[in-house]
Amino acid sequence: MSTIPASQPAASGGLSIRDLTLSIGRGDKAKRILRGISLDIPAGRITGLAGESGSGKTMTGMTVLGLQPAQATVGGVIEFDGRNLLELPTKKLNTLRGNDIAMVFQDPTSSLHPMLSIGSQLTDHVRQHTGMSKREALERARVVLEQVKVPDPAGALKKYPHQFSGGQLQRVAIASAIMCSPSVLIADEPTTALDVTVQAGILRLLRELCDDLGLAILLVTHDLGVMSALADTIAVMREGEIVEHGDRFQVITAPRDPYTKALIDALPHDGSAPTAPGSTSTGDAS
Amino acid sequence: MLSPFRRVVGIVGIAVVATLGITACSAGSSDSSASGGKSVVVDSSFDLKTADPNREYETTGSIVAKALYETLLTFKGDDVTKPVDGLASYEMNADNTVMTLTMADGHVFSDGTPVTVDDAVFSLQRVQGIKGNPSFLLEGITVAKTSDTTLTLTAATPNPALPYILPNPALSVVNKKVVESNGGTATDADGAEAYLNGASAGSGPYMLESFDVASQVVFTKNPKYTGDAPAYDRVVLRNVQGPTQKLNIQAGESQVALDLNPDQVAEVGSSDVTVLSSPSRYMIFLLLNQDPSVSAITSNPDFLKAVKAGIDYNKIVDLAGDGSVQPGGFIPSLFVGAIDASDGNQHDAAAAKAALASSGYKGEDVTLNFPNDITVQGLSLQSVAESVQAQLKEVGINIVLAPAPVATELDAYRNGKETVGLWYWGPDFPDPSNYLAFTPGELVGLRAGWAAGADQTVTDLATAAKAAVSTDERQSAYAALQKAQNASGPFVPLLQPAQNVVTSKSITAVSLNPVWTIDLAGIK
Amino acid sequence: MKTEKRSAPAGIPPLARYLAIRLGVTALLMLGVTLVTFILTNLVPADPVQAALGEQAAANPEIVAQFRENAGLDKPLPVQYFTYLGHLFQGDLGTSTQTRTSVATELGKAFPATIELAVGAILISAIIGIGLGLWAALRQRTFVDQVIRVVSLIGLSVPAFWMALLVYFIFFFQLKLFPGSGRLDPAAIAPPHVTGLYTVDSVLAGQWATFGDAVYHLVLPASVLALYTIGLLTRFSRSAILEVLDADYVRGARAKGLTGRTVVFKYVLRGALVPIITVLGIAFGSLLSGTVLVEKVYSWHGLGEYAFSSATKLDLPAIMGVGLVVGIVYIGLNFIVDIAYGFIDPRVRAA
Amino acid sequence: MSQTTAPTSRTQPDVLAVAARRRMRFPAALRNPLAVTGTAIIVIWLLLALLAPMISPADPLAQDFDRLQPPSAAHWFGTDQLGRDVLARVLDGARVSIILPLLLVVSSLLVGTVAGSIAGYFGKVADEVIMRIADLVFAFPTIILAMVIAASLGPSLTNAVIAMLIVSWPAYARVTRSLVVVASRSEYVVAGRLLGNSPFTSLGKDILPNIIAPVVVLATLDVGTAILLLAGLSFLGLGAVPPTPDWGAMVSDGVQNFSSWWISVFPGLAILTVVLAFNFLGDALRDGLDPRTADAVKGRAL
Repeated sequence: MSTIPASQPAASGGLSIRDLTLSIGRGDKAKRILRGISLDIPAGRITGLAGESGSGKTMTGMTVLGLQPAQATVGGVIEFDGRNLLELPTKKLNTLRGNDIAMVFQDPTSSLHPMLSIGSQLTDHVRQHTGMSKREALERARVVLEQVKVPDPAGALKKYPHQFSGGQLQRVAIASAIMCSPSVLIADEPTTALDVTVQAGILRLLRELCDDLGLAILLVTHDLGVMSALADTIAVMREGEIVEHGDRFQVITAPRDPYTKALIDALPHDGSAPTAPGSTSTGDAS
Repeated sequence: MLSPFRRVVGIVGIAVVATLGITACSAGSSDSSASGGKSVVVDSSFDLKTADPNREYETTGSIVAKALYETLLTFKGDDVTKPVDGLASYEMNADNTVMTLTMADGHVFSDGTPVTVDDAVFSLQRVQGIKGNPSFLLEGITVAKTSDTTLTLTAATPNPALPYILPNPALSVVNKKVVESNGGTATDADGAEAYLNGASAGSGPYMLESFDVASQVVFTKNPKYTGDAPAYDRVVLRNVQGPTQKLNIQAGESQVALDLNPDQVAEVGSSDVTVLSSPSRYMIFLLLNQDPSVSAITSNPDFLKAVKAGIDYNKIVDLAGDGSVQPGGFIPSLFVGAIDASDGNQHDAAAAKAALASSGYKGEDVTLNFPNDITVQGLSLQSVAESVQAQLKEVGINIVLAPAPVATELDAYRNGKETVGLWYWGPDFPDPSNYLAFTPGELVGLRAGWAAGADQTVTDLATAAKAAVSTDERQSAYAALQKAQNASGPFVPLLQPAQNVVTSKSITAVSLNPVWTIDLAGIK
Repeated sequence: MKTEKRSAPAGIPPLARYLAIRLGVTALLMLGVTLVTFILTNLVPADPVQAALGEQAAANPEIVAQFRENAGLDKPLPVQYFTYLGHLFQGDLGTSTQTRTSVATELGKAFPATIELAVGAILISAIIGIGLGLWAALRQRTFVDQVIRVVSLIGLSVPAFWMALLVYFIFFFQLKLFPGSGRLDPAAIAPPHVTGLYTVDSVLAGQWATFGDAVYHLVLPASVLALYTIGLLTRFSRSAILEVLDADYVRGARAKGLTGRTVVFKYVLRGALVPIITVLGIAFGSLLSGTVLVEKVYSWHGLGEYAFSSATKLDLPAIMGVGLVVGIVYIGLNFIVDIAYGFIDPRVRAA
Repeated sequence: MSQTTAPTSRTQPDVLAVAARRRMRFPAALRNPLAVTGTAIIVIWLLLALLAPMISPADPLAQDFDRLQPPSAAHWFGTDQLGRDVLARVLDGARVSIILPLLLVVSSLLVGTVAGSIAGYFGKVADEVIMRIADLVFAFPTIILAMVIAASLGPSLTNAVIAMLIVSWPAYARVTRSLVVVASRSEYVVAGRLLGNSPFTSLGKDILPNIIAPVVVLATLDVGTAILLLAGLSFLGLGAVPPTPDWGAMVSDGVQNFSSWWISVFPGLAILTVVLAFNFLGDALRDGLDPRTADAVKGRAL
């Protein structure tokens, strides 16, 4: 079914996924989670990956960073900067994680360590990746926090996650992701856990980052409302396969796949996102 | 699970190993002993309460007092039949009521001041005045200074045992001036105990370096001591349980162990250590209450006979191991008046069963009370109790064991409430008159419900024994008394356990004595 | 389980209020402890006078009366209790009926010995227990995990007194790897008394040989004592760490490309620390009560042995003193654990 | 003091979600190899205890043999200081050393569960009184309190068990209380109350079935602790009265005769195997519990 070839070749700094398969378990009992995903995530664009929970969209995002479950078997190619990420040893992969490819998770209250200060969590990976001094890293963190519009950036560095609202915390998480100026950002349901009122702000921020920094963003969400507001291209997943892939306008207005059509028809017409019936496969770990 | 974590596990593993390594390293540096001079470690199972000589009346307390202080009279070596001069020499008047002591010249306290008659009078009066455990030793005796070198002890009634009492370390002479300046008096207001628990004020071979009732007492040589200097500059007396003592002496951690039982001694093997084995001064006995209101069964003479014949004494001696003996009567073999085992009770199952039949005993449970946290020379009373129970079962007597911590049980014992009791007696002084306590109406007799007049034969023999003067007379009088007690009395002497002192090969001599157990200064 | 403490009414600083409540509860509990101990020890159908006096002295009514008067035993029980409380408020724990020494002095000797042992044991169990728990968690459902599980369960199942004997026999007697009984080499002189902990005092005095000796003597009894708590901590830290390993923030940390070491030590262990500290506190408490059995075998004259001998010798003031000290330690322990939460977890600090 | 019961709740405050999720997968838990091993050992020991008089090689009380013989064909476990067969005593000792702690655990479970339910369900005064008493008991170290009680009541197995009961019920009371508090806030219980169920119906029908599994697991884990505690008291001479064979007391006999290792090694191994078996079983059962309630159990099973 994954018949859609990339409409544009992978721009430099972007990411290209080819025939990605992933299964858990061995032999006949193996559970096939991803059944040959191919997707381009070009720089300067937001690529949306939609689908209901269990469709494999989050797993796709995780696999890019090598965060799939230990017992999973992976096949295919994830090409970045001329290298296949799937074949990189962990040590090498670690130099890319957070540095060139960063990730923003669904719930900032659980994806940030509750007992570590923001300053510490924003700088530890920068210092490891770049060898910056602590002071330099903190200064960088202050600048980035300002960039993502966190009020009082200097003060925020000394605070702990529980002292922020959900929306602000997600901005902090995004700041953490872009600390090392990555070229690819994977945003896994970045607004799902937030109040509707602050969702728009986060989405706007992602858009700005994409445009200003030329980031390649993979936006993973079950929320087609969010998707339609933000993504440049949209891919729809179902049971481990991409069933629809195309320009945002085309997918929303003229879905070719009946499943996509059903999803779009289910969208409420007031524009707000429907409440999730259940969260994504990994989102309920809190 | 996750490859990056593999290394972390390695690190944790190394951390654990490193920690152990550090402890191992630091362990290696500990063999340097902190003190100069020769020192010796003596392991003992403590019953220590105080280092105040005039208050102590415990086995360990006597060992401590003996090392720190001197007494007016003393015994030479282990010979307790003849008191010899200590800080003084003595003369007794004809009717054994007035003893005159003349202070010997030249003895000095550890602070350099001479030992005077005032110190002696003060010390003896202090023993009386503070109303402590040893006060009874001088009960009914008036202590008076008669000149600058003499004092007299005047007894209301003839007291031939007095010369045998005076060597008791509880009657040690303390430095009056030092003790008084630290709150000491010869009354119950005395407050010098705390001081004496931290420092000694005596003229003995050693001085107190440190004192901890629970763990150890450390002695250092007294440079001012006027007698033969002890061979070791420093003695550490440690509180260690018997089984551990055995391991320690075998491993060379200690040089003298005082509380090994015969089984442990047998296990040590004589290749690494020297074993000194002799009958101890203790007598373990069974008492059967004669007070019918306590027990109708045990006060029955036939039942009493059945018990005496039902016990297999050899088996108990066997249990207690080499060196222990069956005392013929209540006086241990060390003292004048002791009788041979063949003159004591004999095992006779048939006689026991016959006596039991005529006693009317119908198999009721009879409670045997005993302290279960006491060992006598390393032998636990519990083993003896279990053995007695099994033997009496064979002749048809059902004994139920009722162990209790000694503190709890003492009350019932001393108030004469026990039906059958298993206890031991250590002599207060090495004279058979101490054992008159085992006669009707006396201290231990009352505990067995044996009231004054309950057994006129025994009472008469006791009076006769008390009056006997010459050694031969006393021997035969006490022998007769014990035989009578064995025949009709409530006490069944079971065992005189062995005293085993085990020393390492580096020790050439130890000086043992029934009164103070061991003279630490005599270790060579 | 109590979360009500999170909000304090306005006006009173929450910390002061918390401390006040805490102190009040502690005082009440201590009062309860003394009362319970007093009642219990007076239930004993025996006379402490008999336990304290020798054969002949106990037969002398004059001496007995004197003793009763000195120990205050001639007064009715309620009077005795309130007299005790009165002295207690002045910081006087009374005088042992056995040794006529102040109970505070005796506790001052016994308590540090036990604390030294228990701290040694808790250090050993923290290092090994948390290490094994971490190892097992990182190797979840592997053979290693199973082995560690069985090992930790064995640790939980070993009778301490029996193990103490066995270890003593093997490591001291047979292999001669470690010293035998006591806290120091018998020839060694105890370091000058500051804290009563030989390890600390020797360091303060700069006596390194004594320090080594003290540690050397500590190894066997502390290890035996630690077996149970190692089992406890292994089991507990494994599950606490497993829970944290699943947490989003650990995945987040790995997504940032942090090395395994940073992830484990900075993110995972810190996340698991609150439950682990809680268990450490409980484990320390269980160590304190476990010492009596080990102290007996190693001639380690600590609180356990003191408690045992006081209890069996009916030394009332001593038993009360032990009850108080131990009660205070338990409550203090909980307090320390709570404070530790504050240091570890900023959310608790704020509350 | 009570806030230490469920430590992880600090990081994971959604306790209310627990009630719905609490399921005990007993059958699955019992298929675990640890559980199988544990159960097998327990069954074997219980059989040995019951059959002891029949299979015992000798009378455990008879002092018929030579003293202190090492293990041999005639006496597999050797003989003790009084010439009794150690094997016979170990077998007979199982009756005291296993069965008594079992009874103890059942009784403290009953006392503790009832007290904890009352405290948790009715709250207020009942809660305060019961839990403060529990706190008081917790302020003492178990064995020291047991020691004082046993010393005051005099050594005997009955008194040792009474002492242990006094120190062990609060653990159950705490766990039960915390579970009842959570359960009684859950919707179905509230609904039941609104429908007019009496407090006791509500406790018995709606709440108890939901809390019974963790309490049973706690009890299983506690058997081991109880066996160790009784053995410890006996070791100190405050438990079994001689000549009753009891494992703790037998180890204590061995202390006096150190080189006759068989006197203490075999009863010690007996204690170890039984306690280990109960811990295997309890641990496997706990794995079958919902993690959150397992925490409550873990926190208290110390």
